[in-house]
Amino acid sequence: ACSSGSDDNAEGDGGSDDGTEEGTDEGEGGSEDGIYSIDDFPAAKTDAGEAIDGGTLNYGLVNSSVFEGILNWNFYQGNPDAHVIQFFDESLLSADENFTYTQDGAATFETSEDNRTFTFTIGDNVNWHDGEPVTAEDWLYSYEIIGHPDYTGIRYDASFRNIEGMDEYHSGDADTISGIEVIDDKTLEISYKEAWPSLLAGGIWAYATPKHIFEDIPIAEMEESAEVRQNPIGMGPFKVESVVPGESVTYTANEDYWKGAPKLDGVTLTVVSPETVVQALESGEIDIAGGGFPTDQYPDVEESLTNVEFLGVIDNAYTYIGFKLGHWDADSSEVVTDPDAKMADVELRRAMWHAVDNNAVGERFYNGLRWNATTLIGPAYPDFYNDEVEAPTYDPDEANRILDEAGYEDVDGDGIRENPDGEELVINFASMEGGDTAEPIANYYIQAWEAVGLKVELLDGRLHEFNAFYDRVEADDPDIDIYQAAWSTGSDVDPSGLYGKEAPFNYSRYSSEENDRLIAEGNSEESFEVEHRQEVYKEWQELMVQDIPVFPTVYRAALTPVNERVTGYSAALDWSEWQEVGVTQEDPVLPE
Amino acid sequence: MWKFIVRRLLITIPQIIILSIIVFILAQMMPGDALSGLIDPSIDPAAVEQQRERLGLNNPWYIQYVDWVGGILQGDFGQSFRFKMPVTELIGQRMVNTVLLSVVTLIFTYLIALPLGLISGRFNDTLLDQAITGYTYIGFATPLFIFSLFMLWIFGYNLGWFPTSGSVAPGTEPGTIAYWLSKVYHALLPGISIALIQVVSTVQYLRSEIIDTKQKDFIITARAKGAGEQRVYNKHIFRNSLLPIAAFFGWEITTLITGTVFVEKIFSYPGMGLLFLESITQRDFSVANSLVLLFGTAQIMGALLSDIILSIVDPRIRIK
Amino acid sequence: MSNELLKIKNLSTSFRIGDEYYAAVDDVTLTLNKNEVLGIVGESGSGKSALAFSIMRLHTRAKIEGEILLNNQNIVKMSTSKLNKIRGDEMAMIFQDPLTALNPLMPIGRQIEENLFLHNKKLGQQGRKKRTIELLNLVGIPRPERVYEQFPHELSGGMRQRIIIAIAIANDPELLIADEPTTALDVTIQAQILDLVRELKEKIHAGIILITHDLGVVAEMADRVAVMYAGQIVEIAPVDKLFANPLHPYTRSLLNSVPAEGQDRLHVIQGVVPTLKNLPRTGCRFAERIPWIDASHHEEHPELHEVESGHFVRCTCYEHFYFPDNKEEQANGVS
Amino acid sequence: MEATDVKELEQAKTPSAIKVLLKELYRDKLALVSLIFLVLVAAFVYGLSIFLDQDQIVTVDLFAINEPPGEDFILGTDYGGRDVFGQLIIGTRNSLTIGILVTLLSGVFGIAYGLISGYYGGHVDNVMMRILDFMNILPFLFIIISFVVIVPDYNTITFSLIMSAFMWMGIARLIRSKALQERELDYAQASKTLGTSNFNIIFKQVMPNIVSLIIVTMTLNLAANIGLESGLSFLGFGLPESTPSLGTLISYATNPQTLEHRWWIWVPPAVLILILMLAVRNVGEALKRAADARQRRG
Amino acid sequence: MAFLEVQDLQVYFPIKGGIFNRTVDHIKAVDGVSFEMEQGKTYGLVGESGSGKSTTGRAIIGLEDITSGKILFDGKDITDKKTKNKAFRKDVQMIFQDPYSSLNPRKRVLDIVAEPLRNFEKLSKQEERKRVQELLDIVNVSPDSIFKYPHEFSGGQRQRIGVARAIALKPKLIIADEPVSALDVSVQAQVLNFLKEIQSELNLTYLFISHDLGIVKHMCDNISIMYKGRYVEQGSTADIFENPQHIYTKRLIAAIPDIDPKNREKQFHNRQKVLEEYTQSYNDFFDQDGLAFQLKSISDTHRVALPQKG
Ligand SMILES: Nc1ncnc2c1ncn2[C@@H]1O[C@H](COP(=O)(O)OP(=O)(O)OP(=O)(O)O)[C@@H](O)[C@H]1O
Ligand SMILES: Nc1ncnc2c1ncn2[C@@H]1O[C@H](COP(=O)(O)OP(=O)(O)OP(=O)(O)O)[C@@H](O)[C@H]1O
Ligand SMILES: [Mg+2]
Ligand SMILES: [Mg+2]
Repeated sequence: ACSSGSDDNAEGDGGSDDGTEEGTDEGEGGSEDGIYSIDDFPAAKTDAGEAIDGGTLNYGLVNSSVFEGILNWNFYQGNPDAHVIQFFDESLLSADENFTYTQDGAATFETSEDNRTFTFTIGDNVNWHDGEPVTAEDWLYSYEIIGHPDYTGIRYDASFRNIEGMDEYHSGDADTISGIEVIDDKTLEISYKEAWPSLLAGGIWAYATPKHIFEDIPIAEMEESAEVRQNPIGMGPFKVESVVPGESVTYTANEDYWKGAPKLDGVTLTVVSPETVVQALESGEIDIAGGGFPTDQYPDVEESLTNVEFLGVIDNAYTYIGFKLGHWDADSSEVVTDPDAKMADVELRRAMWHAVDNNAVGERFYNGLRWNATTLIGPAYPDFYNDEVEAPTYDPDEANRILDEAGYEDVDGDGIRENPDGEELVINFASMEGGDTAEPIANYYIQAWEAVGLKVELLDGRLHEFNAFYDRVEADDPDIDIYQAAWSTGSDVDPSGLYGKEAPFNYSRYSSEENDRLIAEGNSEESFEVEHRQEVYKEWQELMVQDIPVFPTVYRAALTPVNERVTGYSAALDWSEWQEVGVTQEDPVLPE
Repeated sequence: MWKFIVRRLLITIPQIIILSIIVFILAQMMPGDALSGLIDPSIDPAAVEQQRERLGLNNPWYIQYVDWVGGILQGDFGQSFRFKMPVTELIGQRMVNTVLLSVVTLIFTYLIALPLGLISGRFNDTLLDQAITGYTYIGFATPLFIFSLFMLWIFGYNLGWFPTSGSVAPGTEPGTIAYWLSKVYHALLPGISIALIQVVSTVQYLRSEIIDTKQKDFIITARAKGAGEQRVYNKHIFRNSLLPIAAFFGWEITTLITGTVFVEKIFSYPGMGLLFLESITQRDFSVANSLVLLFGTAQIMGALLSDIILSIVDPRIRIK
Repeated sequence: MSNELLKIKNLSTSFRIGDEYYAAVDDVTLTLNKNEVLGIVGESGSGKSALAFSIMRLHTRAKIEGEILLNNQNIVKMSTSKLNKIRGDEMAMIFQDPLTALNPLMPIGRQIEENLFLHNKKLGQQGRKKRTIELLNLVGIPRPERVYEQFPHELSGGMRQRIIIAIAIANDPELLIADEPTTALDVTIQAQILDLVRELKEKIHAGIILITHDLGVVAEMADRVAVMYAGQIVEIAPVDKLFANPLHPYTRSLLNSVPAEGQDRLHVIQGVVPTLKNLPRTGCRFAERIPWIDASHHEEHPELHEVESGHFVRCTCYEHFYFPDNKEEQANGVS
Repeated sequence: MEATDVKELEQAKTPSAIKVLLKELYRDKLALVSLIFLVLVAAFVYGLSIFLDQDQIVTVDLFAINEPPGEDFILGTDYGGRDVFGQLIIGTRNSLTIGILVTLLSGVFGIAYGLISGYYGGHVDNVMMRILDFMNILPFLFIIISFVVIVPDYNTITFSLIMSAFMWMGIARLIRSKALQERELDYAQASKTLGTSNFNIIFKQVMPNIVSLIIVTMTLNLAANIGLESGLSFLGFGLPESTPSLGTLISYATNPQTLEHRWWIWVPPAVLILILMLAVRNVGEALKRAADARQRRG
Repeated sequence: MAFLEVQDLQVYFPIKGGIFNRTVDHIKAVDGVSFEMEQGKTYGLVGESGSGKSTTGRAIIGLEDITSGKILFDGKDITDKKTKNKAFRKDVQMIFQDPYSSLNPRKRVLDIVAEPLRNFEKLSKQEERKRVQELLDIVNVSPDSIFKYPHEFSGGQRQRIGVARAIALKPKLIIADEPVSALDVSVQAQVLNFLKEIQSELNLTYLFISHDLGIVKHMCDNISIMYKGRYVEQGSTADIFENPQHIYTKRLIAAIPDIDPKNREKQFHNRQKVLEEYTQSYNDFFDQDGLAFQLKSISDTHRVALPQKG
C-alpha cells in the first residue's frame, strides 16, 4: 500500500468533509467562453512583486466543518489537520513532482546495494521550535510510537511491517525495533525485509517526534495530550502560537528554521466553509483558500474576484465507474472474481464506457475543470501517466455496435436490450450523495446508457449517503452491479492498494494473473530502475483499458485562490516552501 | 416542593435510560461506523480494523451499551472516535458556545417579546397591534433557516457588521475580556436571528394572555377600587400575564435546542447542534449519543424548571 | 333634598351587537336615599347588572345616556380621574362571584390595602395594615393576621365574599352596590353574609343597592324594592307594600312561582325572557308572556303610575291581570 | 317520509362545526383570500402534476444547465439542466402532500390518543401520559435525523411516517386536556348513565364537541409541518432530489453562487413556502377566532 | 322489601402526595350512609356544598367508585360497577343540574333523546322517531323540534328534554341532582311542576338532591340532611320542618330567608338564637373530627344523629 504524509491525504471522494465536490453552477452555461482548461492556470505565484518585511498571512482552510485538532503527524486522521500541521512541522525528506524522495530535505539518505537498508543523516541546523536539535532518536521515536502495541492511530501499515524486527516490537515481544538503529545523534539506519520502490515514493515515515517532550506521556494518551492539541511543536517554518479548537490557529515565524527565517511574521489559519469562502476572499479576510476551493464556484467569481489570482494544479484523483465482478473472501483475505457476474462480459463494460460523454460532463458540470479521464494513473504523475493509451471514447454508435455484436439485443422490442440469453437486463447503479452535482451526474449516466438501450436503475431510486454507500459497496451487496466513486491516489503510483488481489479496496473485485504479475513487478527490486517501473505501469494501464474492471470518468483540477499581495506561494502538490512566502503590502488587496 | 423535585428527578431516570437505549440502537442501525469514513488507499485497512477492535466497535450492541453506560456512570462519556478526545471535553468546548448563543438568544427574545407583547395586548386591535400581529404571522410563516441565511447575507457579508463564521476571533487569548467580547460578538447575529423568529410565539402568547386577563373579573374589582388605567395594567394585568411567560422559560430551552441546529449550521458556529450534525454524518456515535442524551436531559430539566418557576411565581400551584 | 344620595334619571345603557346598539337598561329613573337599602329583583338578563355597572361606570364598551347623580355629581359625564377618585371611595361594589373577583396572584392584604392606598394617601404603610386587619375583623374573618398574608385560593367561597366586602367598605363608601352577593353561596353562609351587610349598614350608614333574584333575600333586607323586566323597572315600592300588594303581572307571577305552604302547583310564566336583541321595544314588554290578557288592556307607551304613595307600577294591564288556570286563587297570591 | 328525510339532511348540517367555521372564514376577508389562494395552489399543483412527467422533469439536460428564465423554461433550469418550474410544481405538490399527510397521520393518532387518555383518566391516563412525556423529551429533530439515515427506502410515505411519529404529541396533549374537561361535563356523564359504551361516548359524543378545536389545531399544524419538511430537506435530511420538494429547492441556496446569481432556483420556492405558510396560518387563525367565538356563545 | 337499599355507603377520594405520588390520605366524600327508599316516593337530600350529596347520588348510579358498603336495588346487589347490568341501567336514570352542559351541544334533540333507546332497544328509524316525539310530548316540548339543537331552547325546555331522555326507558328511580338550581325562579316552577306530574303518571321514585330547603319541602315526602359525608337527620318532611332535632338541621332551617318582610325581625332573632345554640352545643352534636354520630331512631320515620349519651 501507499503511505501518506504529505498534505495530500487520499480519501474517498464525497467524504463528508470534502468541499471540493460541492456544487457546480455557472452563469453562461453552454457558451464556449464558459469553459476553462487547467492549462490556463499557473501553479505558483511568484510574480507579485517584492515582499515586504514581515506581515501576516491569513490562510483560509476550506472545509465545511471544523478541524479535529489532532496536530501530530503520527496521530492525525483528517485532511484538515494535515493542513494545520504543515505550517509548523514537516517531513525530514523532501520529494519531487513524482513524489520521489530527493536529497534536498532536512535529512539526506543513502541506500544500500540491495536497496534494503537506508541510512539517513539529519542536517545539523535542524532544530525543534524550543531550540532542541532534531535527533535520530526523535526519528526513531516516531517508529516506536507507531509500532507500539498501545498506539491509537492508523498509520501502522505494510511499510512499517516491512521493517526488520517491527513485527516483534508490535506484538510486544521485543522492546526495541531491531531493524532501526541510531548510529549517532544525527544518523539513523533502517533495514527493510524487502526492497520496494514504493519506499522511495513516500513510503518512509519521515516525521520525527520531539522525544524530550513526549517521553513521559504514555503512548495511549498522547493523542489527547495538550502537546498534540494545544501547544504542539515541530521543526517547520512557523511556531504554533495559539489554537482555538476546531476553528483557527495562529502561528509566528520560526526564525531558527533550517531553510532560513520565513519572510512572514506569522500566519493565521481559519476554517472557512465552502459556502462563504468567496466572500472571505473578496473581503480580504483570507489571503489563500487552501484545502479545496470549490472549483464549481470559479466561473461565477472569476470576474468579480479581481484581487485574487487562481492557481491550479492537476489533482491526483479521478472519478470512476466500477463494475462488480466478484466478491471479497474474508477468510483468505483476497478477491474472488466471479465469471458469472452480471457485469462479467467485458464487451458490455466497454460499450458502457463508449456510451458516456465524460468531456461533456466535465464541461457542463465543471466548466472544463474536470475532463475526460483515460487511465487509472492520471496526469498528476507525469512520469507514469500513459497518455498513449487508447481508451474508449464517447461513441454511442460504437457502443451499439459492440452490444449488438455481443448479443445484447432488444428481443422484445421495448427499446431495452436483453442479455445474450434473451433475459431482461437491469443494471443496478449505486452512487453517492455529495454536493449538488452528484444527482444530475448519476442521472446523466443513466440516461446515456439508456440511449444505447441499457436499462440502468439507481439503487433504491436515490443517492446514498457516504457511509451507507461504502458499507454496501464494501460488503459486495448483490443489489449493486455498478457504482460511481472516486479515488485520491496519494503519493505512490503503485496501484496494488486499489487493484491488487489482496486489496480490500479493490471494490470491483477484479483479478487476473496479468494484473497480479504487473502489480508485483511494479514494486519489485527491478523497478528501482525508474524506466523499468514506468514500462510496467504503462503496461498495466493498457491492461486496465482492456479488461475494464472500472473505467475512469474524469480527472480534476484543484484551484487555489490567492490574494494578489501574496508572493512565493505554489499550489503544487509537492511544494513546501512556506519560508519563501511573503506579502507585498500590509493589507490584503481588495477588489476594484 | 423538594419532594416534588425529587420525584420528578426519579421519574427522569427511567426516561433517560430508555432514551439512551433508543439512541444507542438507532446509532447501531445506521450504516457504517466511525471508521468507515477512512476509505483511503494510504491507510492500511488492517490498521483500521485493529482500531475498530480496540474501540470495541465489533462487539455486539448490548456489550457496547453496557460499556458506554458503565462509563457514563463514572462520568466518562467515552472518547470521540473522530476527535480522539474525551467526549466530555469536546462537548464542554462546544457547550460554552451553545450556551452563550442560547443566552444571547434568550436575552434578545425577551427584550423583543416583552415590549411587543405588552403593547399589542394592551392596545389590541389598534394599528400598532395589527402591525405587531402581522409581524408574528410572518415570523411564524418564515422558516428559521431561510431567515438566518438572509440575515447572514445582509449583516454578515453585505454590510459586514458581524463576523460570518466561528465563535471567536482567531488569536484572542482565552480568558481575557477581549476573548469574551469577541465570543459574544460572534454569537450576536445568530442569536438575534433565532430571537427574531422565535420571539413570535412569546409575543402572541403574551398578547392573548393580556387580552384574556383584561376581561377577568378581578380587573373590574380593581377598577371599582378606583385604580387608574396605568395602575390596573401595571399591578394587575401585566403582572398576571407575565407569570406564564416566566414559566415559558424552561420550555424555551427545547425550542432553542432545535433552533441552534439550523443557525449553527448556517453561521458555521461551532456549537453542539453543528457537532451533532457532523457526528451523525461521520458516525461519531459516542459524541452523537452523548449529545442526544444531553439534549434529552436538557429538555427534561427545562420542563422541570418550568414547573418549578411556575410554582414559585404562582401561589395557586403548590407543589407538594 | 337632604336625604337623597343617588338619583338616576332616564338612564339607558346600550350594547353594540353587530352594527347596532341595543339598550339593556332602558330609560330607568330611580332614587336612593342615604341609609336605605334598595332591592332590585328580576329575571336573569333583565338588566340588573347592567344598571349596577352603569352606576359604577364599569362598562368598557357601552353607550350610557341619561344622568346618574351621586351627591349631585353626574357620573356619566365625569372625567376619568374624577371617577377614579369616587370609585372605591364614595361608591363601592360587591361582586357576585367571589371565585373570580379577587386577583389570584396577590395576597389578600395587598388587595384590600390597594383600595386604602388609592384613596387615603395619608395613611402610610403601617396605618394601612392596621386598617386592613381592622376591616378583616369587621367582616368576621378569624385570624386576620394570617389571612392578610394568604392568597384567594386558600380561602373558602364565604371567606372570599367577605374579603370582597372588606375591599368595598374599606373607605366607608356612601353608596354600596351589591350585585347578587350571595347567589354563589350556601344558605347558611348566605344568611351570615346578609346579616353582615345589615350590620355594616348600621355602622357605615351607606345607601345600598342590593341586586338579587331571590325574593326571600329582598324580603329580609330591602327597604324598597324595584322589579325589573326587560331593561325597565316595572314596579317599585316599599318592601312591605310590594309583598303585601304586588300589582304588576310580572311581580305577581314571580311571587307565585316560589314554592309556598300548601301550594301543590307552582305558577309558571309562559315563554322565555327575550334576548337583548329581541326585546320588544314598544308597548308593554311583558304582554307577550301573558297572552290571555286582552291587548287593549296594555298601554301604548307604558308609564310608571303611582298607585299609592311610593308604590309605582308600569302599564295599566295590572288592573286586568288574573292567573289563567286558577283564576279564583289569584287573590291569595301571597298573603 | 321522503320529505322529512330531505329535511333531516338539511337540518343535520345546520350548526355543524365546519359550516360555522366556513361562515366565519367568509367574514374574514384576509383568511378567505388565503383559503382561495391555497385551494387554487393545491388544485393547480395537483392538477398540473398529473400532466407533468416527474421523470422527465428531473431528466438531466447537459445543454441547458442553469438557464435563466426564458422562453424554453419559464423559471429557468438548475445545475442539472432540469426545469425549475416543473420542479416547483412537483416540489410544491410533494411538500403539500407531506405536510397534509403528516398532519393527518399525526392528527388522527394524536386525537385518538388524547381522547382515550383524557376520557378514561386515572391509571390509563397516567400510563399514557408518561409515554407521551417520554416522547416529548426525545429531541425529535435529532431522532428524526438519525431515523432518516437508517430508513433505506425513503419516499414521501416513509418520510411522512417518520415525521408523524414525532409530531402527534402536541395535539394529543391538547385533545387530552380538552377531553378531561369534556368528560366531566354532564352530557358525557349522562351518556354513561344511559348505558352508552365508552367507545361511543368518546368518538360519537365527545369528539364532535372538539371538532372545531381539532380543525384549528390541524390547520396550524399543517403550516408547521410544511415548514419542518423544508427545514429537514435544507439540513440534507429530506427527500432525495429525484423527489423534489420546496425544501430541497431552497436548499440549493446554500450554494452561495446559486444564492447570488441564480435567484430563479430558490427565490420562487422560498417565496412560495412563505406565502403558503402565511396563508395556512391565516386560515388557521381565523378558524381559531371563530372557534373561540363559538365558545363564548351562551 | 325496600326498593332501593343503601347500606353503610362510603366513597373516598384519594389525596395524592409524597415522593411517589402515592395516596396519602382520603377525602371522605360519603362516609357511612345508609337509607332505604320505597317506590313512588320522593326522597330529598339536603346539605351544604361539599357535604357529599352528589357523590351519594353518583355512587348509586355508578358514576363514582364505591369504597365500601352495599347497594341493593330490588333486592339485587349492585354495588360493584360490573353488577350494574343492563336492567339496572334501564331502571335508574339521572337528571343533571346544568341544563346547558347536560345536553350534548352537537347533537340534535332526536339524537339526544334517542340515545338510551339506541342503547337498549333496536328500533327502526320511524319507530324511534315516533317514540322520541311521544316523549317530547310528555315533557311539553313541541315534537316538531326533534331536529333542533339544544342551544335553540331555553333553560327550562332543555331541562325538560333532559327529563325526556331520562324517562325514555321507563325507569323506576330517577336521581335528580339539583335539577332546578341553575334556573330562574319562574322556570324552576315549570320544571318542578312537571317532575311532580310525571311522577304520579309513571310511578317514579325520586332521589331529589338540592340545597334549597324551600324546594325540597315542596317536593319531598322524606328528607335527609347531610353534613360532611354523613347523615345528621332523616325523616318525613313534617319531621324535619316541624320537629328538627339536630342542631345542624335547625340552623339550616333558620337560615332560609322568609318571604314575608313582616317576619324580618323575628326571623333575624330566631337565626341569632339558633346560631348561639349551635355554637354552644356544637361539641355535643359532633365528635372531635367535627363529624356527626350514628343515626338513632326517635320515631318510626324520624332518625337523628344524636350524641351517644342520648
Ligand atoms: N357587555 C355586553 N355586551 C352585550 N350585551 C350585554 C353585555 N352585558 C350584558 N349584556 C346583555 O344585556 C342584558 C342585561 O344583562 P345583565 O347582565 O344586566 O342582566 P342581569 O339582570 O344582571 O342578569 P343575571 O341575573 O343573569 O345577572 C342581557 O340580555 C345581556 O345579554
Ligand atoms: N372526583 C373527585 N375527586 C376528589 N374529590 C371529590 C371528587 N368529587 C367530589 N369530591 C369531593 O367530595 C366532597 C363531596 O362532594 P359532592 O360533590 O358530593 O358535594 P355536594 O354535596 O354535591 O356539593 P354541591 O352542593 O356543591 O354540589 C367534596 O369535598 C368534593 O370536593
Ligand atoms: Mg347580573
Ligand atoms: Mg353537588
